[in-house]
This record gives sequence, structure tokens and C-alpha cells, in this order.
Amino acid sequence: MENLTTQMAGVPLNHYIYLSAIIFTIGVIGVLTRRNAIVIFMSVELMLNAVNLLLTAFSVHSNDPSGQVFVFFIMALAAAEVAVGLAIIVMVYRNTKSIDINVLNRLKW
Amino acid sequence: MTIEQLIWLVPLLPFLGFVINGLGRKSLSKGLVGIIGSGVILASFIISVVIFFSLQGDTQKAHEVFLFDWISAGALHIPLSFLVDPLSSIMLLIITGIGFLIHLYSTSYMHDDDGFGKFFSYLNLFVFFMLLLVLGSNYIVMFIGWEGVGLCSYLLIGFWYTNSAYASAAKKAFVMNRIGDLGFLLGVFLIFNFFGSVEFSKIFPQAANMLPGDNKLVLITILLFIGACGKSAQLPLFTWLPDAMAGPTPVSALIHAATMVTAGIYMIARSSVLFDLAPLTQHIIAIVGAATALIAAIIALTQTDIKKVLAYSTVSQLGYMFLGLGVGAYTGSFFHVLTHAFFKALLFLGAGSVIHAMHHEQDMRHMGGLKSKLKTTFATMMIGTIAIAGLPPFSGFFSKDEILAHAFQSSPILWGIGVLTAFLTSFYMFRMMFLTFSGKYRGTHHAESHIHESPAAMTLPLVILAVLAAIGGAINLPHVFGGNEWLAHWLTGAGVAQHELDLSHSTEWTLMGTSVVAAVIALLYAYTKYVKGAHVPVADEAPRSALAKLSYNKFYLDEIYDFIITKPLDILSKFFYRIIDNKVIDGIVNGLGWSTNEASKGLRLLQSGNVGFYLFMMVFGIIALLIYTFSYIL
Amino acid sequence: MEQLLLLIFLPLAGAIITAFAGKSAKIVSTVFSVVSLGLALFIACNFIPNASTQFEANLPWIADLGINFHAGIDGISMLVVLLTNLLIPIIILSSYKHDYKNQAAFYALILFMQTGLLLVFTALDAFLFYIGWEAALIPIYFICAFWGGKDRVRINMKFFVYTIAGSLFMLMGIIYLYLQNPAHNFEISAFYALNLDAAQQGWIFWAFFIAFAIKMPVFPFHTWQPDTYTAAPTQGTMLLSGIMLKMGIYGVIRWLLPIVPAGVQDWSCVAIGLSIIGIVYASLIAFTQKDAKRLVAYSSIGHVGLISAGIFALNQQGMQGAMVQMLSHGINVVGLFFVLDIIFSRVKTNKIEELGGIAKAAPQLAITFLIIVLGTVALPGTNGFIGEFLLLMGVYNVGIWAAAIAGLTIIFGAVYMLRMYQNVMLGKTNELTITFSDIQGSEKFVLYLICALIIVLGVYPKPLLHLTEASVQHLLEQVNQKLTSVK
Amino acid sequence: MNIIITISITAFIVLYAGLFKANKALLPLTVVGLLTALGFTFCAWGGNAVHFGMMQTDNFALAFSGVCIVGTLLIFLLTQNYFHAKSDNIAEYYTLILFALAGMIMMVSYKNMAMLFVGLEIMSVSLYILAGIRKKDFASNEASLKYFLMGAFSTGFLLFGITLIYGATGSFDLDKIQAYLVNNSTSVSPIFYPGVILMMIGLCFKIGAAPFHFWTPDVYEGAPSLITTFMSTVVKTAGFAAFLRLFAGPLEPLHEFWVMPLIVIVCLTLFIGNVTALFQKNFKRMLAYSSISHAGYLLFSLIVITKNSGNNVLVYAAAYTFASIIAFAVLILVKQKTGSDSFESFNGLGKKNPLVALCLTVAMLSLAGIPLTAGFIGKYLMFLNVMTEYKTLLVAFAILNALVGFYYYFRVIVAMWFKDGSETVLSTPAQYKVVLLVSVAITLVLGICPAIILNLI
Amino acid sequence: MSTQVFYFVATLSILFSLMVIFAKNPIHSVLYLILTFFTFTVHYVLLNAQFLAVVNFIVYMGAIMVLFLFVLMLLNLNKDTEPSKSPLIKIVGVIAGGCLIVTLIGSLKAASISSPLILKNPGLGLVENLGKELFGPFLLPFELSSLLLLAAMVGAVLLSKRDEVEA
Repeated sequence: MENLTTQMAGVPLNHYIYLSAIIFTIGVIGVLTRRNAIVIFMSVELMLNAVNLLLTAFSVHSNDPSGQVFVFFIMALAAAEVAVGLAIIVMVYRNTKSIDINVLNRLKW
Repeated sequence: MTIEQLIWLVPLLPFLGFVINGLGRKSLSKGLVGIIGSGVILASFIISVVIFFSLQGDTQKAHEVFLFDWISAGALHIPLSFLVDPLSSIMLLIITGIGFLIHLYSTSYMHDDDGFGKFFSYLNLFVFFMLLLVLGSNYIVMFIGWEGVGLCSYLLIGFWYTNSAYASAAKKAFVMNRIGDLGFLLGVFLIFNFFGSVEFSKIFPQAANMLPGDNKLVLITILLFIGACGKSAQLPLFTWLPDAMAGPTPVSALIHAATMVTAGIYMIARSSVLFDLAPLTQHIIAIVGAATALIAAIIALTQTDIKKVLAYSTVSQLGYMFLGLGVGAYTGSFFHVLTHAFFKALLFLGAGSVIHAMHHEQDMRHMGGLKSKLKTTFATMMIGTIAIAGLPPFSGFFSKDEILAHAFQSSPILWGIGVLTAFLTSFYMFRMMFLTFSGKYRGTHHAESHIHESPAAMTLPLVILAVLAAIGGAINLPHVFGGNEWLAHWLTGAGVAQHELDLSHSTEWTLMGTSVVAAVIALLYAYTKYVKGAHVPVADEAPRSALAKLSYNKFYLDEIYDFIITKPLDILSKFFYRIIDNKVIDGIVNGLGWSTNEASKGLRLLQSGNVGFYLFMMVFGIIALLIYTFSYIL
Repeated sequence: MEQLLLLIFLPLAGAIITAFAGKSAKIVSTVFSVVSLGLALFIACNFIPNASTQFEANLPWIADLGINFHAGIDGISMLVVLLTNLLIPIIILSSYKHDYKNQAAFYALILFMQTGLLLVFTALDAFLFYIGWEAALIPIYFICAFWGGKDRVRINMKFFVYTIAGSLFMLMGIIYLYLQNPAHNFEISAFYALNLDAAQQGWIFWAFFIAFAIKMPVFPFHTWQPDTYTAAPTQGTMLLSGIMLKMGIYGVIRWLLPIVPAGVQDWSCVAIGLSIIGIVYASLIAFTQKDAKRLVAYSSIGHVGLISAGIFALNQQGMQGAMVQMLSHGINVVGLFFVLDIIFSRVKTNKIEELGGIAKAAPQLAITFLIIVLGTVALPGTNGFIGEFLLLMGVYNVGIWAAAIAGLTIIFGAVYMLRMYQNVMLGKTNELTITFSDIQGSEKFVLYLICALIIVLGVYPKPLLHLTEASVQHLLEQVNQKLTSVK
Repeated sequence: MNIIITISITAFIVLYAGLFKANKALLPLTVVGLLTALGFTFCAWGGNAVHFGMMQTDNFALAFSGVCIVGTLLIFLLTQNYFHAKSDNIAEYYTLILFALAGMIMMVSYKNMAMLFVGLEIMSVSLYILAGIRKKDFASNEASLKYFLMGAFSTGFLLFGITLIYGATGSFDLDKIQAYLVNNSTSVSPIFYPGVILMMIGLCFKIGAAPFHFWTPDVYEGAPSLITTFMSTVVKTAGFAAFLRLFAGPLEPLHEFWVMPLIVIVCLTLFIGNVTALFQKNFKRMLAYSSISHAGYLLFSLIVITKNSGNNVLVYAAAYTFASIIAFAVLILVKQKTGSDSFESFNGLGKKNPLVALCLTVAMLSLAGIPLTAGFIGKYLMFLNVMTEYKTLLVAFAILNALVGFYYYFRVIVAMWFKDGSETVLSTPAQYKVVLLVSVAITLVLGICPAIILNLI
Repeated sequence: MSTQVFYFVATLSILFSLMVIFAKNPIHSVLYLILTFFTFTVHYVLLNAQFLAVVNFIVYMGAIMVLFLFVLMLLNLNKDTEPSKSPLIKIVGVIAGGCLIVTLIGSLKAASISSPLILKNPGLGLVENLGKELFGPFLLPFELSSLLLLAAMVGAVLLSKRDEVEA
């Protein structure tokens, strides 16, 4: 493992940033283009993961473990959000028999 | 008792009369009201006489009596103070004297009116203000009186206010006066600006040292003249005076003949120092006066209402006076004011007597043959008529002649107009007399049986005035007749400018002769037409010749004013209100509210309720912010 | 100092007590307003008519923001304070014949407003001034919107937002001055001492002027006014026209002229121009008004235009005229509205055309009305004349044409006022006015009082002029001094 | 530190009390807990202690904690009769509100991004749930889902921002970030800038500033009124405190960079909030838009950062919080009686319920910013704040918006006093009266002598 | 060599995440997401963040994704039921995303941090190191995140429980 990682030395930090940005954006696109609440939610997870990756990269780059610790908090959040989010989605589904976000537009104007 | 100690009583007494009569108009008996109302004026008159004589014996001709500080602001100090000098003392006599006679007359004339107490209180108030006008030692106190008499004129013209035409006439009088008053006020501002004071005693000595024709002086005098035009019913502001006949006849006699309307002449005579230095203004005054005299005379020719004839005659005579002022005959004009006060008051009171007898019938077409029934009235009115026609030796002859002589000296054309006016005056006055008193009675029989001579309270003033109208010319008997021009000398003491006539005696005689002849011809023509020919003016609707139509309809002046002033202002008012105010200005204000509301309507649609859309908007916002960041970093 | 605090807060205490007074609110509020009047007279008697500020109270309020409760009275303030405390009892008395619902609230609001007004008129701290300014607005909004007539909600909303729009910009100006002030406080003396350049003065002038112009109102910021006056209950209209409008005028004198004299000088032609246009414009509109209340409203715009023009003429006559006219206009317009209220309460209309012949049935009303009308048209011998004369004289110094156009007010005023008087009071009685009963009781008292004031002040205005003279002179000197120092 | 512990323990106790069906004891327990927390707040005053290097209980934090706790306390008092009728899970609701409060305490006193993040999420997650507790209510569902989806989405951006800042500075600690900026004032890493912007976006979302405000009206309208009260007052206050703590603190050196977008955001927020509120027919929704507009005014404190910025926000937030609590309390009462929260249901309220109507009037005057109420002082401070750099155009724009504000705030007043309606007599429980009177008292006292809280921070 | 590994895995990450959002069937999305997460785990390994890699593997792929799958199955949403958004919205969405990435990358690009990633401390991502950090400076947020989880737990129960009172 260590061997492997030492060989990673070649990848510039920029590329991690790009990768994260791209994945993050893909998440955003997913949120924007989908109507299924669960898929949207998954896209949000994608965004969070992009952030996680970037944090780790920065953490490694600056040789500071706090970045990776932060990832834990994000994961905790992700878990909490999933629990709550899916509960909400289930609740909505019970009432509307749909998880299409466009169905939910009674509150407007 | 010195003048200083007495003078304040002169206006105060009428004021007290006003207050007592005003407060007690319901509780006091008519007799008491009459006694109080007339009594205070009589008392004032007596005091005025005392003052007049003590002034005559005094070496100091001008007495300023300071009462209290009225207005002061910065450099402006306006005391409430009186000026007693020959000019004002004579005016005091006229106002209180004639005023008393008219009050006396009114006790009878108005006896049956419900508003008897009110009438007397108004009348007293008027006398108060008129006295204030002539007594004021500065333009502002004069202005108080000036507007005050306007107010009383308003109240008295509209005395029978339930008739809305009368009320309108009152309003018209007030408003037209106000137009003049604005001019007066602006003139006063200019005076203050120029001389640093509004006190006569400060202004005139300064002005005396100035060169004639100074622009500022011209402006001042023109503005003051505008003021005089309103008050003294000159072109173009004279139309209110005939309408003012809506008031009770004593009012017409007192206010609209003898006193108030001459305030303009008084004021110009008072300021003669200024006017003398403004030749341009003098020309204007002369022209306006002459034109007014002529036009009013022409209108008077065809009038059928006895009071209207007298009203136009008043306007015409006032024009005469202005003509006199314009040509520098200040004394002459003021002389005419006096004589005019006598004979015009007489004529109005006489007309009042006729109207009283005719039970408020004023149309001469329904009169006629009253000579036998109203002997005193007829006799006294005839004296008045002769006086106004300018036949010697009655008072009007002398005063009119002095003006004409000065006019001739200034410009023969003005003189020509004067003579023409004199001719017309003679004609319409005799026309009036003949239509009223000669021939057959043209009214109903029922009415005829009730016609009787007025009571003594009314005829006594007539007689006294008739005497004055007859002999009044004596006070300024010209040198030609061996007189010593007492009035002219007397007025010199008040600083009224004097211009000696530069005419030979023969010229004077010729001029006099011409005007007398003109008057006589008119008299004869009237006699042939109305006594011999028994001509009666045609009914209102009857066709008339163009000139007669013009005259009968008062040159359509009211219509013209209506068309060029009243109507446009009304239209403008509605335009301003409906379009500018409601649509444009308020429209902008409301439009702001409306557009905000519309914006709200539109903007809330942004809140579509669709999460996808919200997310889109958010992302757009984010992109915008990131683009900013991008550009910032670079 | 104690007197001043008592003067300001007595009405407030009155308001609170009145609010809980229930049925006896009328009496309670009357007592408080009369005592306030007495207090104001007492202060006026002890007032030494010089330029100094007297009865000064200076207490720390919000020290961290440089805000003090700093109030005092000089001649100019004294006059408006007297006006306020004189008119409030009159206004309260004038409501005696009315039976307003929730009257406790009604009278409490009037008294509350009085405190706001007195704050405005005595404040020597800009922030305090602003607080008073708004504190006077809220009660009047509620008075007008709760007890008003047709369409009152919309109209009062417009009025409220319009006036507060102006005042918010004024607040901005005040904050600006505060920041410019090195001492970082709102003291008026510090503001007077500021040295701002012409551009700064220019925009501060506008920030303040718009607020004041809306309040007065000056053309073209006047469109809220006729509607509001018409829709408000009469007492509201009286408060608005009699006192509230003076806030704007007072503001110009106290806060605008001495703080930004250069701005005033630069823009005075515009201000005077607008004022004069307003005179003619409003008077013309008044010609053809059908509703008497609205007519008086427009006439008020005209009169105020003259006051404003006189003030911006920046001379002693104009300023003194404005002083007198503030008081006179307050008295006269309150009188006019009261007469219209009496008529309205009898015949339920203020439409000029539907009325007529009231003089026959109610001679006392006719006489008092006439005197008030004459006061309004500035007949010499009435209070209106003193003011208008001096104002016109002041305007005259700007230019004869200005005075001539502004002077049209005396002609136009006569036209519309007499037209109204004629159509309402004169002529024949009709079925509406035949049973008209004459004034009695409190109505009589109030109207006679007003008439007496009109005449007394017209004949002997000297105490009034004397009261303000030194302060006005001092103010003008200050302005001129500052102007020369800027150059 | 004690504050959070107290609140958390209270939450646990309440949760367990609920387990034992001790419903009557819940409110007293909560109140006692909150009062204790408030007591700790007072005790810690002036201490400026740092806990674990993560939390700094300086006066700023304590003052905002105090406001949040008092606000929450008042809201708890409003729960009387509110939840009981709906469900038997009151204990859980109480717990969640308390959890949210704990999160907020973290948000106002954080010294490390991790604390900010965790606090923010505790609060948000609790709110997602609370918004949806009316499980059968479609609106409540919708509000919950919308809030959740958008909240999660915005969290992503916030995290990305934190990450980038971390990447640039190598730390989550505010002091270190500030030190980085001060030391590298000329060579700030370019990834720091997008980090700042993304954090701004995330925080703007939480406080409901345009164009990230879209969730606000829908969620506020859909959520149960009591929760809306909580969200629009206490939560918002905490959000601002968090915003301010970061931007007026460590990020202040980059003020020049982020002030431009902030001004745009402020203008948009003011405009959208005020103008849209104008046309609302629903009182609650109007309040939501009004809360957006107040966010705009509050952000004034960041446009020009002065030493008073924090205190200004405190005053404004306090004024806004207490006025809003009154408004919502009355709304709850009205809705219980009439079943509607439109403006019409307020018609004629003043006739039969003068006290309630008077309180609501004071609240509306305060929200509109009329002098002698706290709202005016707040607005005044905000204007003063930006005027110190002579941003007159901005103030002028804000004034125009404030004018629009008068219209819609006065609509309620108009409806209550000047319109005729069904003469409903509201049943006002004693606790509501207490809340109303306390809030009115605070509003007026702050309006008349604001000196008492002007120098807190 | 291993830099190529990075690029390879990165490509896979992007590819799978694209599949997540473009897959019609939500079940497929979930599966692709799991794959994406797996590639992330690889990234973590590459960065020597072994503990994170494990946690990611367990928590995300294990717990979270199963939860997703579970809910999808529970709600019987395994079919392609989603009415697709109009293509316009999709295009706009993609464009918006594109813009976002361009600007994001654009603003990141100016980054001077092009220095290669060098692992200075191989033990950085080990449990020991992280544990010290977590229970040291980050103790407070760590403890407090228990509140987060508790809140989530209470909430999830509350929301998904059938309410008898209301029912």
C-alpha cells in the first residue's frame, strides 16, 4: 500500500480538484435534471462524496489529518440525512403515491 | 381738545355703532337701532367739523396721530396712525356728512326690512372703514380701509343674499376690487422697496427730490393706478359697479356713488407727488379715464333701469375724475369728487325715493308722470340732474369745467371726449328724468294708487343734498368768476400738487360755453324725444340698431370677460383638476403603487412551487457568483 | 427644563389616562388639553422674547448613538407650540357633538399626537425631531383610517406611505449629517456648525426638502392631501391641516435653512418656483371643486405654497410672515373645517351644489363662517392679512413677478372662497337646509373663539411678531453668516 | 459549553419523559431547562471562554444565544393546545426543537468550521423533520420535502466551500484562517475565493437570501405555524450570527472581494422579498416574504463592517424575532378559530379582541420599522451602518423597499381595525397572553430605550 | 504507473456518476452509485487514507446504499416510472451544470496549487492518527454529532411511524 501511495506522488493536486469539481457538477446536473426525489437525493450524495474526496486530497497534500476527520462528520451527516430524507420521502409517498417532485407544487405564489 | 385727542373718536364712533347694532340686531328696537346708527355718524360728523375748523385755524396743516405699532418685521414698521390734513379733513366731512344723511334716509327706507339692525351695523362698519381709508397715515392703513370698504360693499350688495344674483353681484364686486387691490399691494411693496417706508410723511418728501419719469416711479404709479381702477370702477374693471346696484339704494348712494368709489381718486390725489413725476402713468390715467367716461356714458344712454342709469353715470363721472387726474387737475378732480358726492348721492336717494314709492319697481318703462305725485323728489332730483349735466351755476358745472379746461391744456382730443361725454351725460340724465317724471304713468293702476311721497326722513336728506348740489361749486369758484379757488389753496396744505391753468380767460370762456351749449342741446334733444315724442324705450327683446344694441348690452363686456377670463379659468381649473392633478401627478404617484403591485403579481409567479425550478434558479445564482469570482481572480 | 418636559409629556400622560377613561374620555382629554394650553401660556408668559433657547432640557437618551433628549424653546418654537396647544383643545371641543365609537381611543390618539407634535416643535436633536415626526404620524393615520369616511383605507395608506417616504429620505440626510459631524451626535448646533460643500448641501437639501414638501404639501407632492382631508374625520382633517402641516414649514425653518444655506440658495429658485406654481395651480383647481372640504383642501395647498415661497425668499418679512401665517392658517383652516363639519353633521353632505341658504336659518353660523372666510382670504384686519402681506412682501424681494404671481392668491382666494360661501350659505334655502339649526353650545364657543382670534390677531399682531422677531433675525443672520463663510 | 449541555440534557429528559407519557411535565421541564441555560448564559457573560478550541463563548455568542433561548422559550409557551390536539408525540417534537436549539448555540459560538457544520446540520435535520410533522397534511409533507431537498443541495455547496478554504489554508480553525489571510494578504490562494463564495451561498440559503430564498415561502407556508415561527425567528437569527461570525471575522480581510456580490444579493433580496410580499393573500406567506426582506436588511451589517456590526444584527434580529413571534402567535390563534390564515380572517379582529389586535399592531409597526418600536432602531442601525461608507444609493433603494413594506404590514392592521368581519372572539390562553405581552414589552422597550442592548457586543 | 491508475479510476468515477444521473431506472442509478462509491474507495486507498476507505466502503456502500435500495424496493419504484422531464429542461440542466463546471474549474484553475500530491506522512490516514485527531481537538463536534444522529433517528422514527391518533 505504502508503495503504491508513494508512487501516487505524480498526480498534481489540481487534478483532484478537477475530478471533484466534475463529480460535484455531475451531482448538480443530476439534481437539476431528474424528477425522482430519490435519484435527486442520490445526486446530492454524489456531491457530498466529491467533497469528501477533495477533503482527503487536501488533507494528504497539507499533511493534516483534520481534513479526513471532517470527512467523518460529512459521513455522519450523510447517514443522518439519508435516514431523515428517506423517511420524508416515504412519508410523502404514503400521501401522494408518488415521489415525483413536480407533483409537489401546491405551495406556490 | 386738540386734533390729536379728537381724531380717534371719528372712526371709533361708527365702529361702536357697528358693534352695538351688530350685537343687538335682534334685541334692539328698530327705532333704537336707527338712532344709534345715525347718531354715531352724526357725532362723528360734528367732531369732523370741529376738527376741520380747528385745522383751518391751525398753522400746522398736517397732524400725524400715532395709535400703536401694528406690524413690524425687519426694516418694515407699520404703525396704526392717522394723518389729519386738509385733504383728509374734507373727506371726513363728506363721509360723515353725507353718511349721516344717508343713514337718516335709511331709517325710513329700510324700515320694513327684516335685516334693519344688520343693515345699520354694516353701514356703520362701512363708515368706519372709509374713515380709516382716508385717515391712514400710510399706505397700509389706507389699505385696511381700502379692503374694509370692499368688504362692506360686498356685504351690502349681497344684503338680500337669498337672491343668488345679488349674491353673485356682491362676489363680483369683491373679486374685481381684489384685482385692483393686488396692484395696490404690489405698488406698496415697490414703494417700500424704493423709499424704505410706507409712511406718507417719509415718502413724499423723498419723492419731491426726484426727477420726473423715473422708471420705478412709473411702475409704482401704474400699480397704484390699477388699484384705483378696481376701487373706482375704471376700464377694464368697471363692470362690477352697475351690478352692485343689487344692494339697497342707500348703499348705492353712499358706497357706490359718494364715497367708496372715489377712494381711488382720493388715493391718487394723496399720492399726487408721485403721479406728478410719472408722466407716462398720467397719460395712461387720462386715456383710461376718458375712455371709461365715454363708454359708460354710451351704455347709460340705453339703460332702462333707473339705478343702472345712475350707476353708469357714476362710472362715467369717475372716468371724468380720472381724466382730470391724468391731466394734472388734482384739485379739479377732487372738486368733482365733492360735487359728485352731493349730486350723485342726491340722485340715488331720489331714485330710491322713486323706487320706494313704486314698491321696488326700478324699470323706467313702467314709470312716468311721477312729477305730480313725488314733488319733493322731483324737484330735488332735477337740481341734481342739472348739476350733473354741468349747467351753471350748479356745482357740477364748475368742477367739470375745471377738468375740461385742464384737459384742453393737455390735449384737445381729451377735451373733445370730455365734451362729448358731457353731452351724452346731459342727454341720458334728462332722458331718465323725463321717462320717470313726465308723461303718463305706465304702470298698473293698482300700483298707481299707492304712490305717495316719501316720509320726511327721506325727503330731508334730499333737500339738504339738493342745496349742496346747487351751491357746492362755491368752494372752488375759479378766478374767472371772481372766486379765489379756496379748495385749491386748502388742498395745497395737504401737499396735493397744483397746476395753474395757463389759458387765457377768453379761451376759458369759450371752453365753458362749448360744454354748456353741448349740455343744453342734449337737454333739448331729450326733451323733444321723451316729453314731446313721449318715446318709451323698447322692450328687452325688441330689435335695436347695432350701436344701440352694443350700448344696451354694455358693449358685451361681461360676456367678453366671461369668455376670455372666467371660462378659460374654469376650463383650466377643470383641466388641472381632472387631467393634471388626477391623471398626471396623482397618476404618477398611483402609478408607482400600481406598478409595484404589478411587479408583485409578476414576481410571485417566480415562486412556481416547482422544486426543480427553484434549484435551477439557485444554480443560476451560483453560476453568476462563480463567474464573478472567476473574473475577480483574473 | 421641568416645564418643558411637563409640556411635552403631559399630553402623553393624558393619552394614557384617556385610553382607560372609557365614557368620560371626552372630559378627561379636554381637561388635559386645556391644562396643556395653560402650561403653554404660562411658558409663553415666562418666555423672554430674544433669540436664545429657553427652558432647555438636555438629557442623555441613547448615549452610544449620540442621541440626546435635547429640546428647548425659542421664539419660533414658542409660536408653534402655542399653536399646537391652542388648537388641540379647540379640536377636542369641536368633536363634542360627535359620538365616535371607541372614543377613548380617539381622544387618546389626539393627545398622543400632541406629544409627537410638541417633540417636533421643540427638538434640538435631529434624532428626537425625527422620532417626533413619525410619532405624530402614526396617531393621525389611525385617526383618519379608523374614523374616516369613504375609501379611507386606501387613501390613508397612500397618505401614510407618501409622507413616510419623504421622512425616510430625511432620515438618510440626518444620518449623513450625523456622520459628517465630528462630534458624532445629532445636536442641532453641531449641524449648524458643519461646513459642507455645495454638492453635499445640494443633496441634503433635497433629502430634507422632499420630506417637508410632502408634509406641507408643496406642488407637485400634494396629491395625497385633498383625498386625505376629504376622507378623514373632521378632527383628523383639523389636525392634519391645522398643525401637522406646520411640521413641514417648521422643519424648513429650523432644519433646512440653517444647516444647508448654500443648498437652499442654489435651489431656492426651484423651491420658490414650485411653491408659486402650487399657489396658482391649487387655487385654480379650487375654483371648480364640488366638495367644500376638497375645496378647502386645495385652498390650503395654495396658502401653504405662499408660506413656503415666503420662507425660501430668505428675508425677515417673508420669515415673519410665515410665522404669523402658520398660526393664522392653523386657526382659519380649523375654523373652516369645523364649519363644514357642522354643516355635514346637520345635512350629511358637503357638496356645494346641494347646499344653499343656510345663512337664513343659521345667522350666527353665517357670520362666524364669514369671518373665517375673510380671515382666509386675508382681509386686512384679520389674521390672514398680516401673514400674507408679509409673505408677499418677502416674496417680492425675490422678484416682482414672483410676488405678482403669488399675489394672485388674494384674487383667486377671494374667488373660490366667496363662491363657496355664496353657494353654501347664501341663496335660497332648499329642502336640505330648510330645517338647519343654528350653532349652539360647544359649537358656538369654538367658533366664537376662533373668530375672536382671527380678529384680535389681525388687529394687534404685535405680540406675535415680537415673540418671533429675535429668533427669526438670529436665524437669518446665521444663514447669511454661513453663506458668506462658504464663499 | 454549559448551555449546550443543559439544552441537550433537557432534550434527553424530555424525550424520556415522553416515553413515560408524562405529557404534563414536558413544558415545565423544558422551561426550567431553558431558564437554566439562560442563567448559564448570563453567568458566562463577559467571559470569552474557549472550549476545546472549538467554541468561543464570547459576548457575541452569548448575546445571540440569549436571544435564541428566549425566543425558543416564548415559542415553547405557544405550544399550549398546539401539539396536543394533533399528536401524542409531543415529547419528540420538544426534543427536536431543543436539538435544533443546541445546534443553533453551536452556530453562534463556533470557532471551527466543523462546529459550524455540525451545528448547522443538527439544526437543519431537526427542522426537516419538524416541518413535516403533520404527516397527513399535504402542505406539511411538501414543505418538508422541499426543505430537505434544497437544504441538502445547499449543504453540498457549503461543504465544497469549506473544503476549498481548508485546501487553501490547511485548517478549519477560524483563527488560523484569519491568520492565513492576514499573513498572505497579497497572495491569497485562488481557490480560497470560490471557497468564500460557495460558503456564502450555503449560508445565504440558510438565511433565505435571494436567489437562494425559494424554499422560504413554500416551507414557511407549509410547515405547522409554530415551526414556521421557530424557523423564521430563532433559526434565522442563528443563521445570521453564523454568517456574521465568519464573514465579519476571519473573512473580513477579503471584504472587498465578497462585498460586491453581497450587495447584489442584498438588493435582490430586498426587492424580491418586499415586492412579492405585496400581493400575498395569505398572512403566513406574507410573513415568509417579509422574512426574506428582513434578511436583506440584516445583511446590511456585512456590507460595511464596523465594530458595531454584530450588535446591530443583534438588535435587528431581536426586534424581528419578537415582532414575528407576536405575529405568528396571533396567526395561530386566528387559524385555530377560523381555520384560515388569509388576511380576510383578520377582518374585524380589533373589535372583539382589542388586546390581541393591539399586540399584533405593535408587531406590524415594529416589522415595518416605525419609530418607538424596536424595528425602527434595528433599521436605523442598519442604515447607519452602511451610511458610514456613504452608500446612499443602497440606502435609498432600501428605503423604497421599506415603503413597499409599509403597504403589506399595514394590510393586517387595516384588516383588523378598519374592516368589518365576522366578529370572532379568540380564545386566548394565558400563556399566549404572556408571550404577547412580553414580546410587546420587549419591542417597545427596545424601541424607546435601545441603550440597554446597544453595547452588548 | 500508479498515476495512470488514478486517471483510470477517475475516468471510471466520472463515467459511473454520469450513469447514475442518466440511468432511467432508479435501481440502476443506485447500482451505478455503488460503483461510483467503489471507485471513490479506490481513490481513498490511493491517497493512503485507509481508514476512510474502509468507512466509505462500509457506511456508504454498505449502509446508505442499501437503505436507498430498500426504500426503492419498499415503494416499488424499481420500474422506470419516472416521467421524464421535458428535453428542454434536461438540456438546460446540462447547460447549467456545464456552466457550473466551467466556472468552478475556471475559478479553481487559477490555482497555483499545481504541485504534485506528496504523501509526507504515510501514517496520516491510519486509525491511530485519525483517532488522536478525532478524540483530541475534534472531540466536541464528535460528541455533538451524536445529537445529529439522535435527532435523525428520532425524526426517522417519528416520520415513518404510522400515527394512530391521526389515523
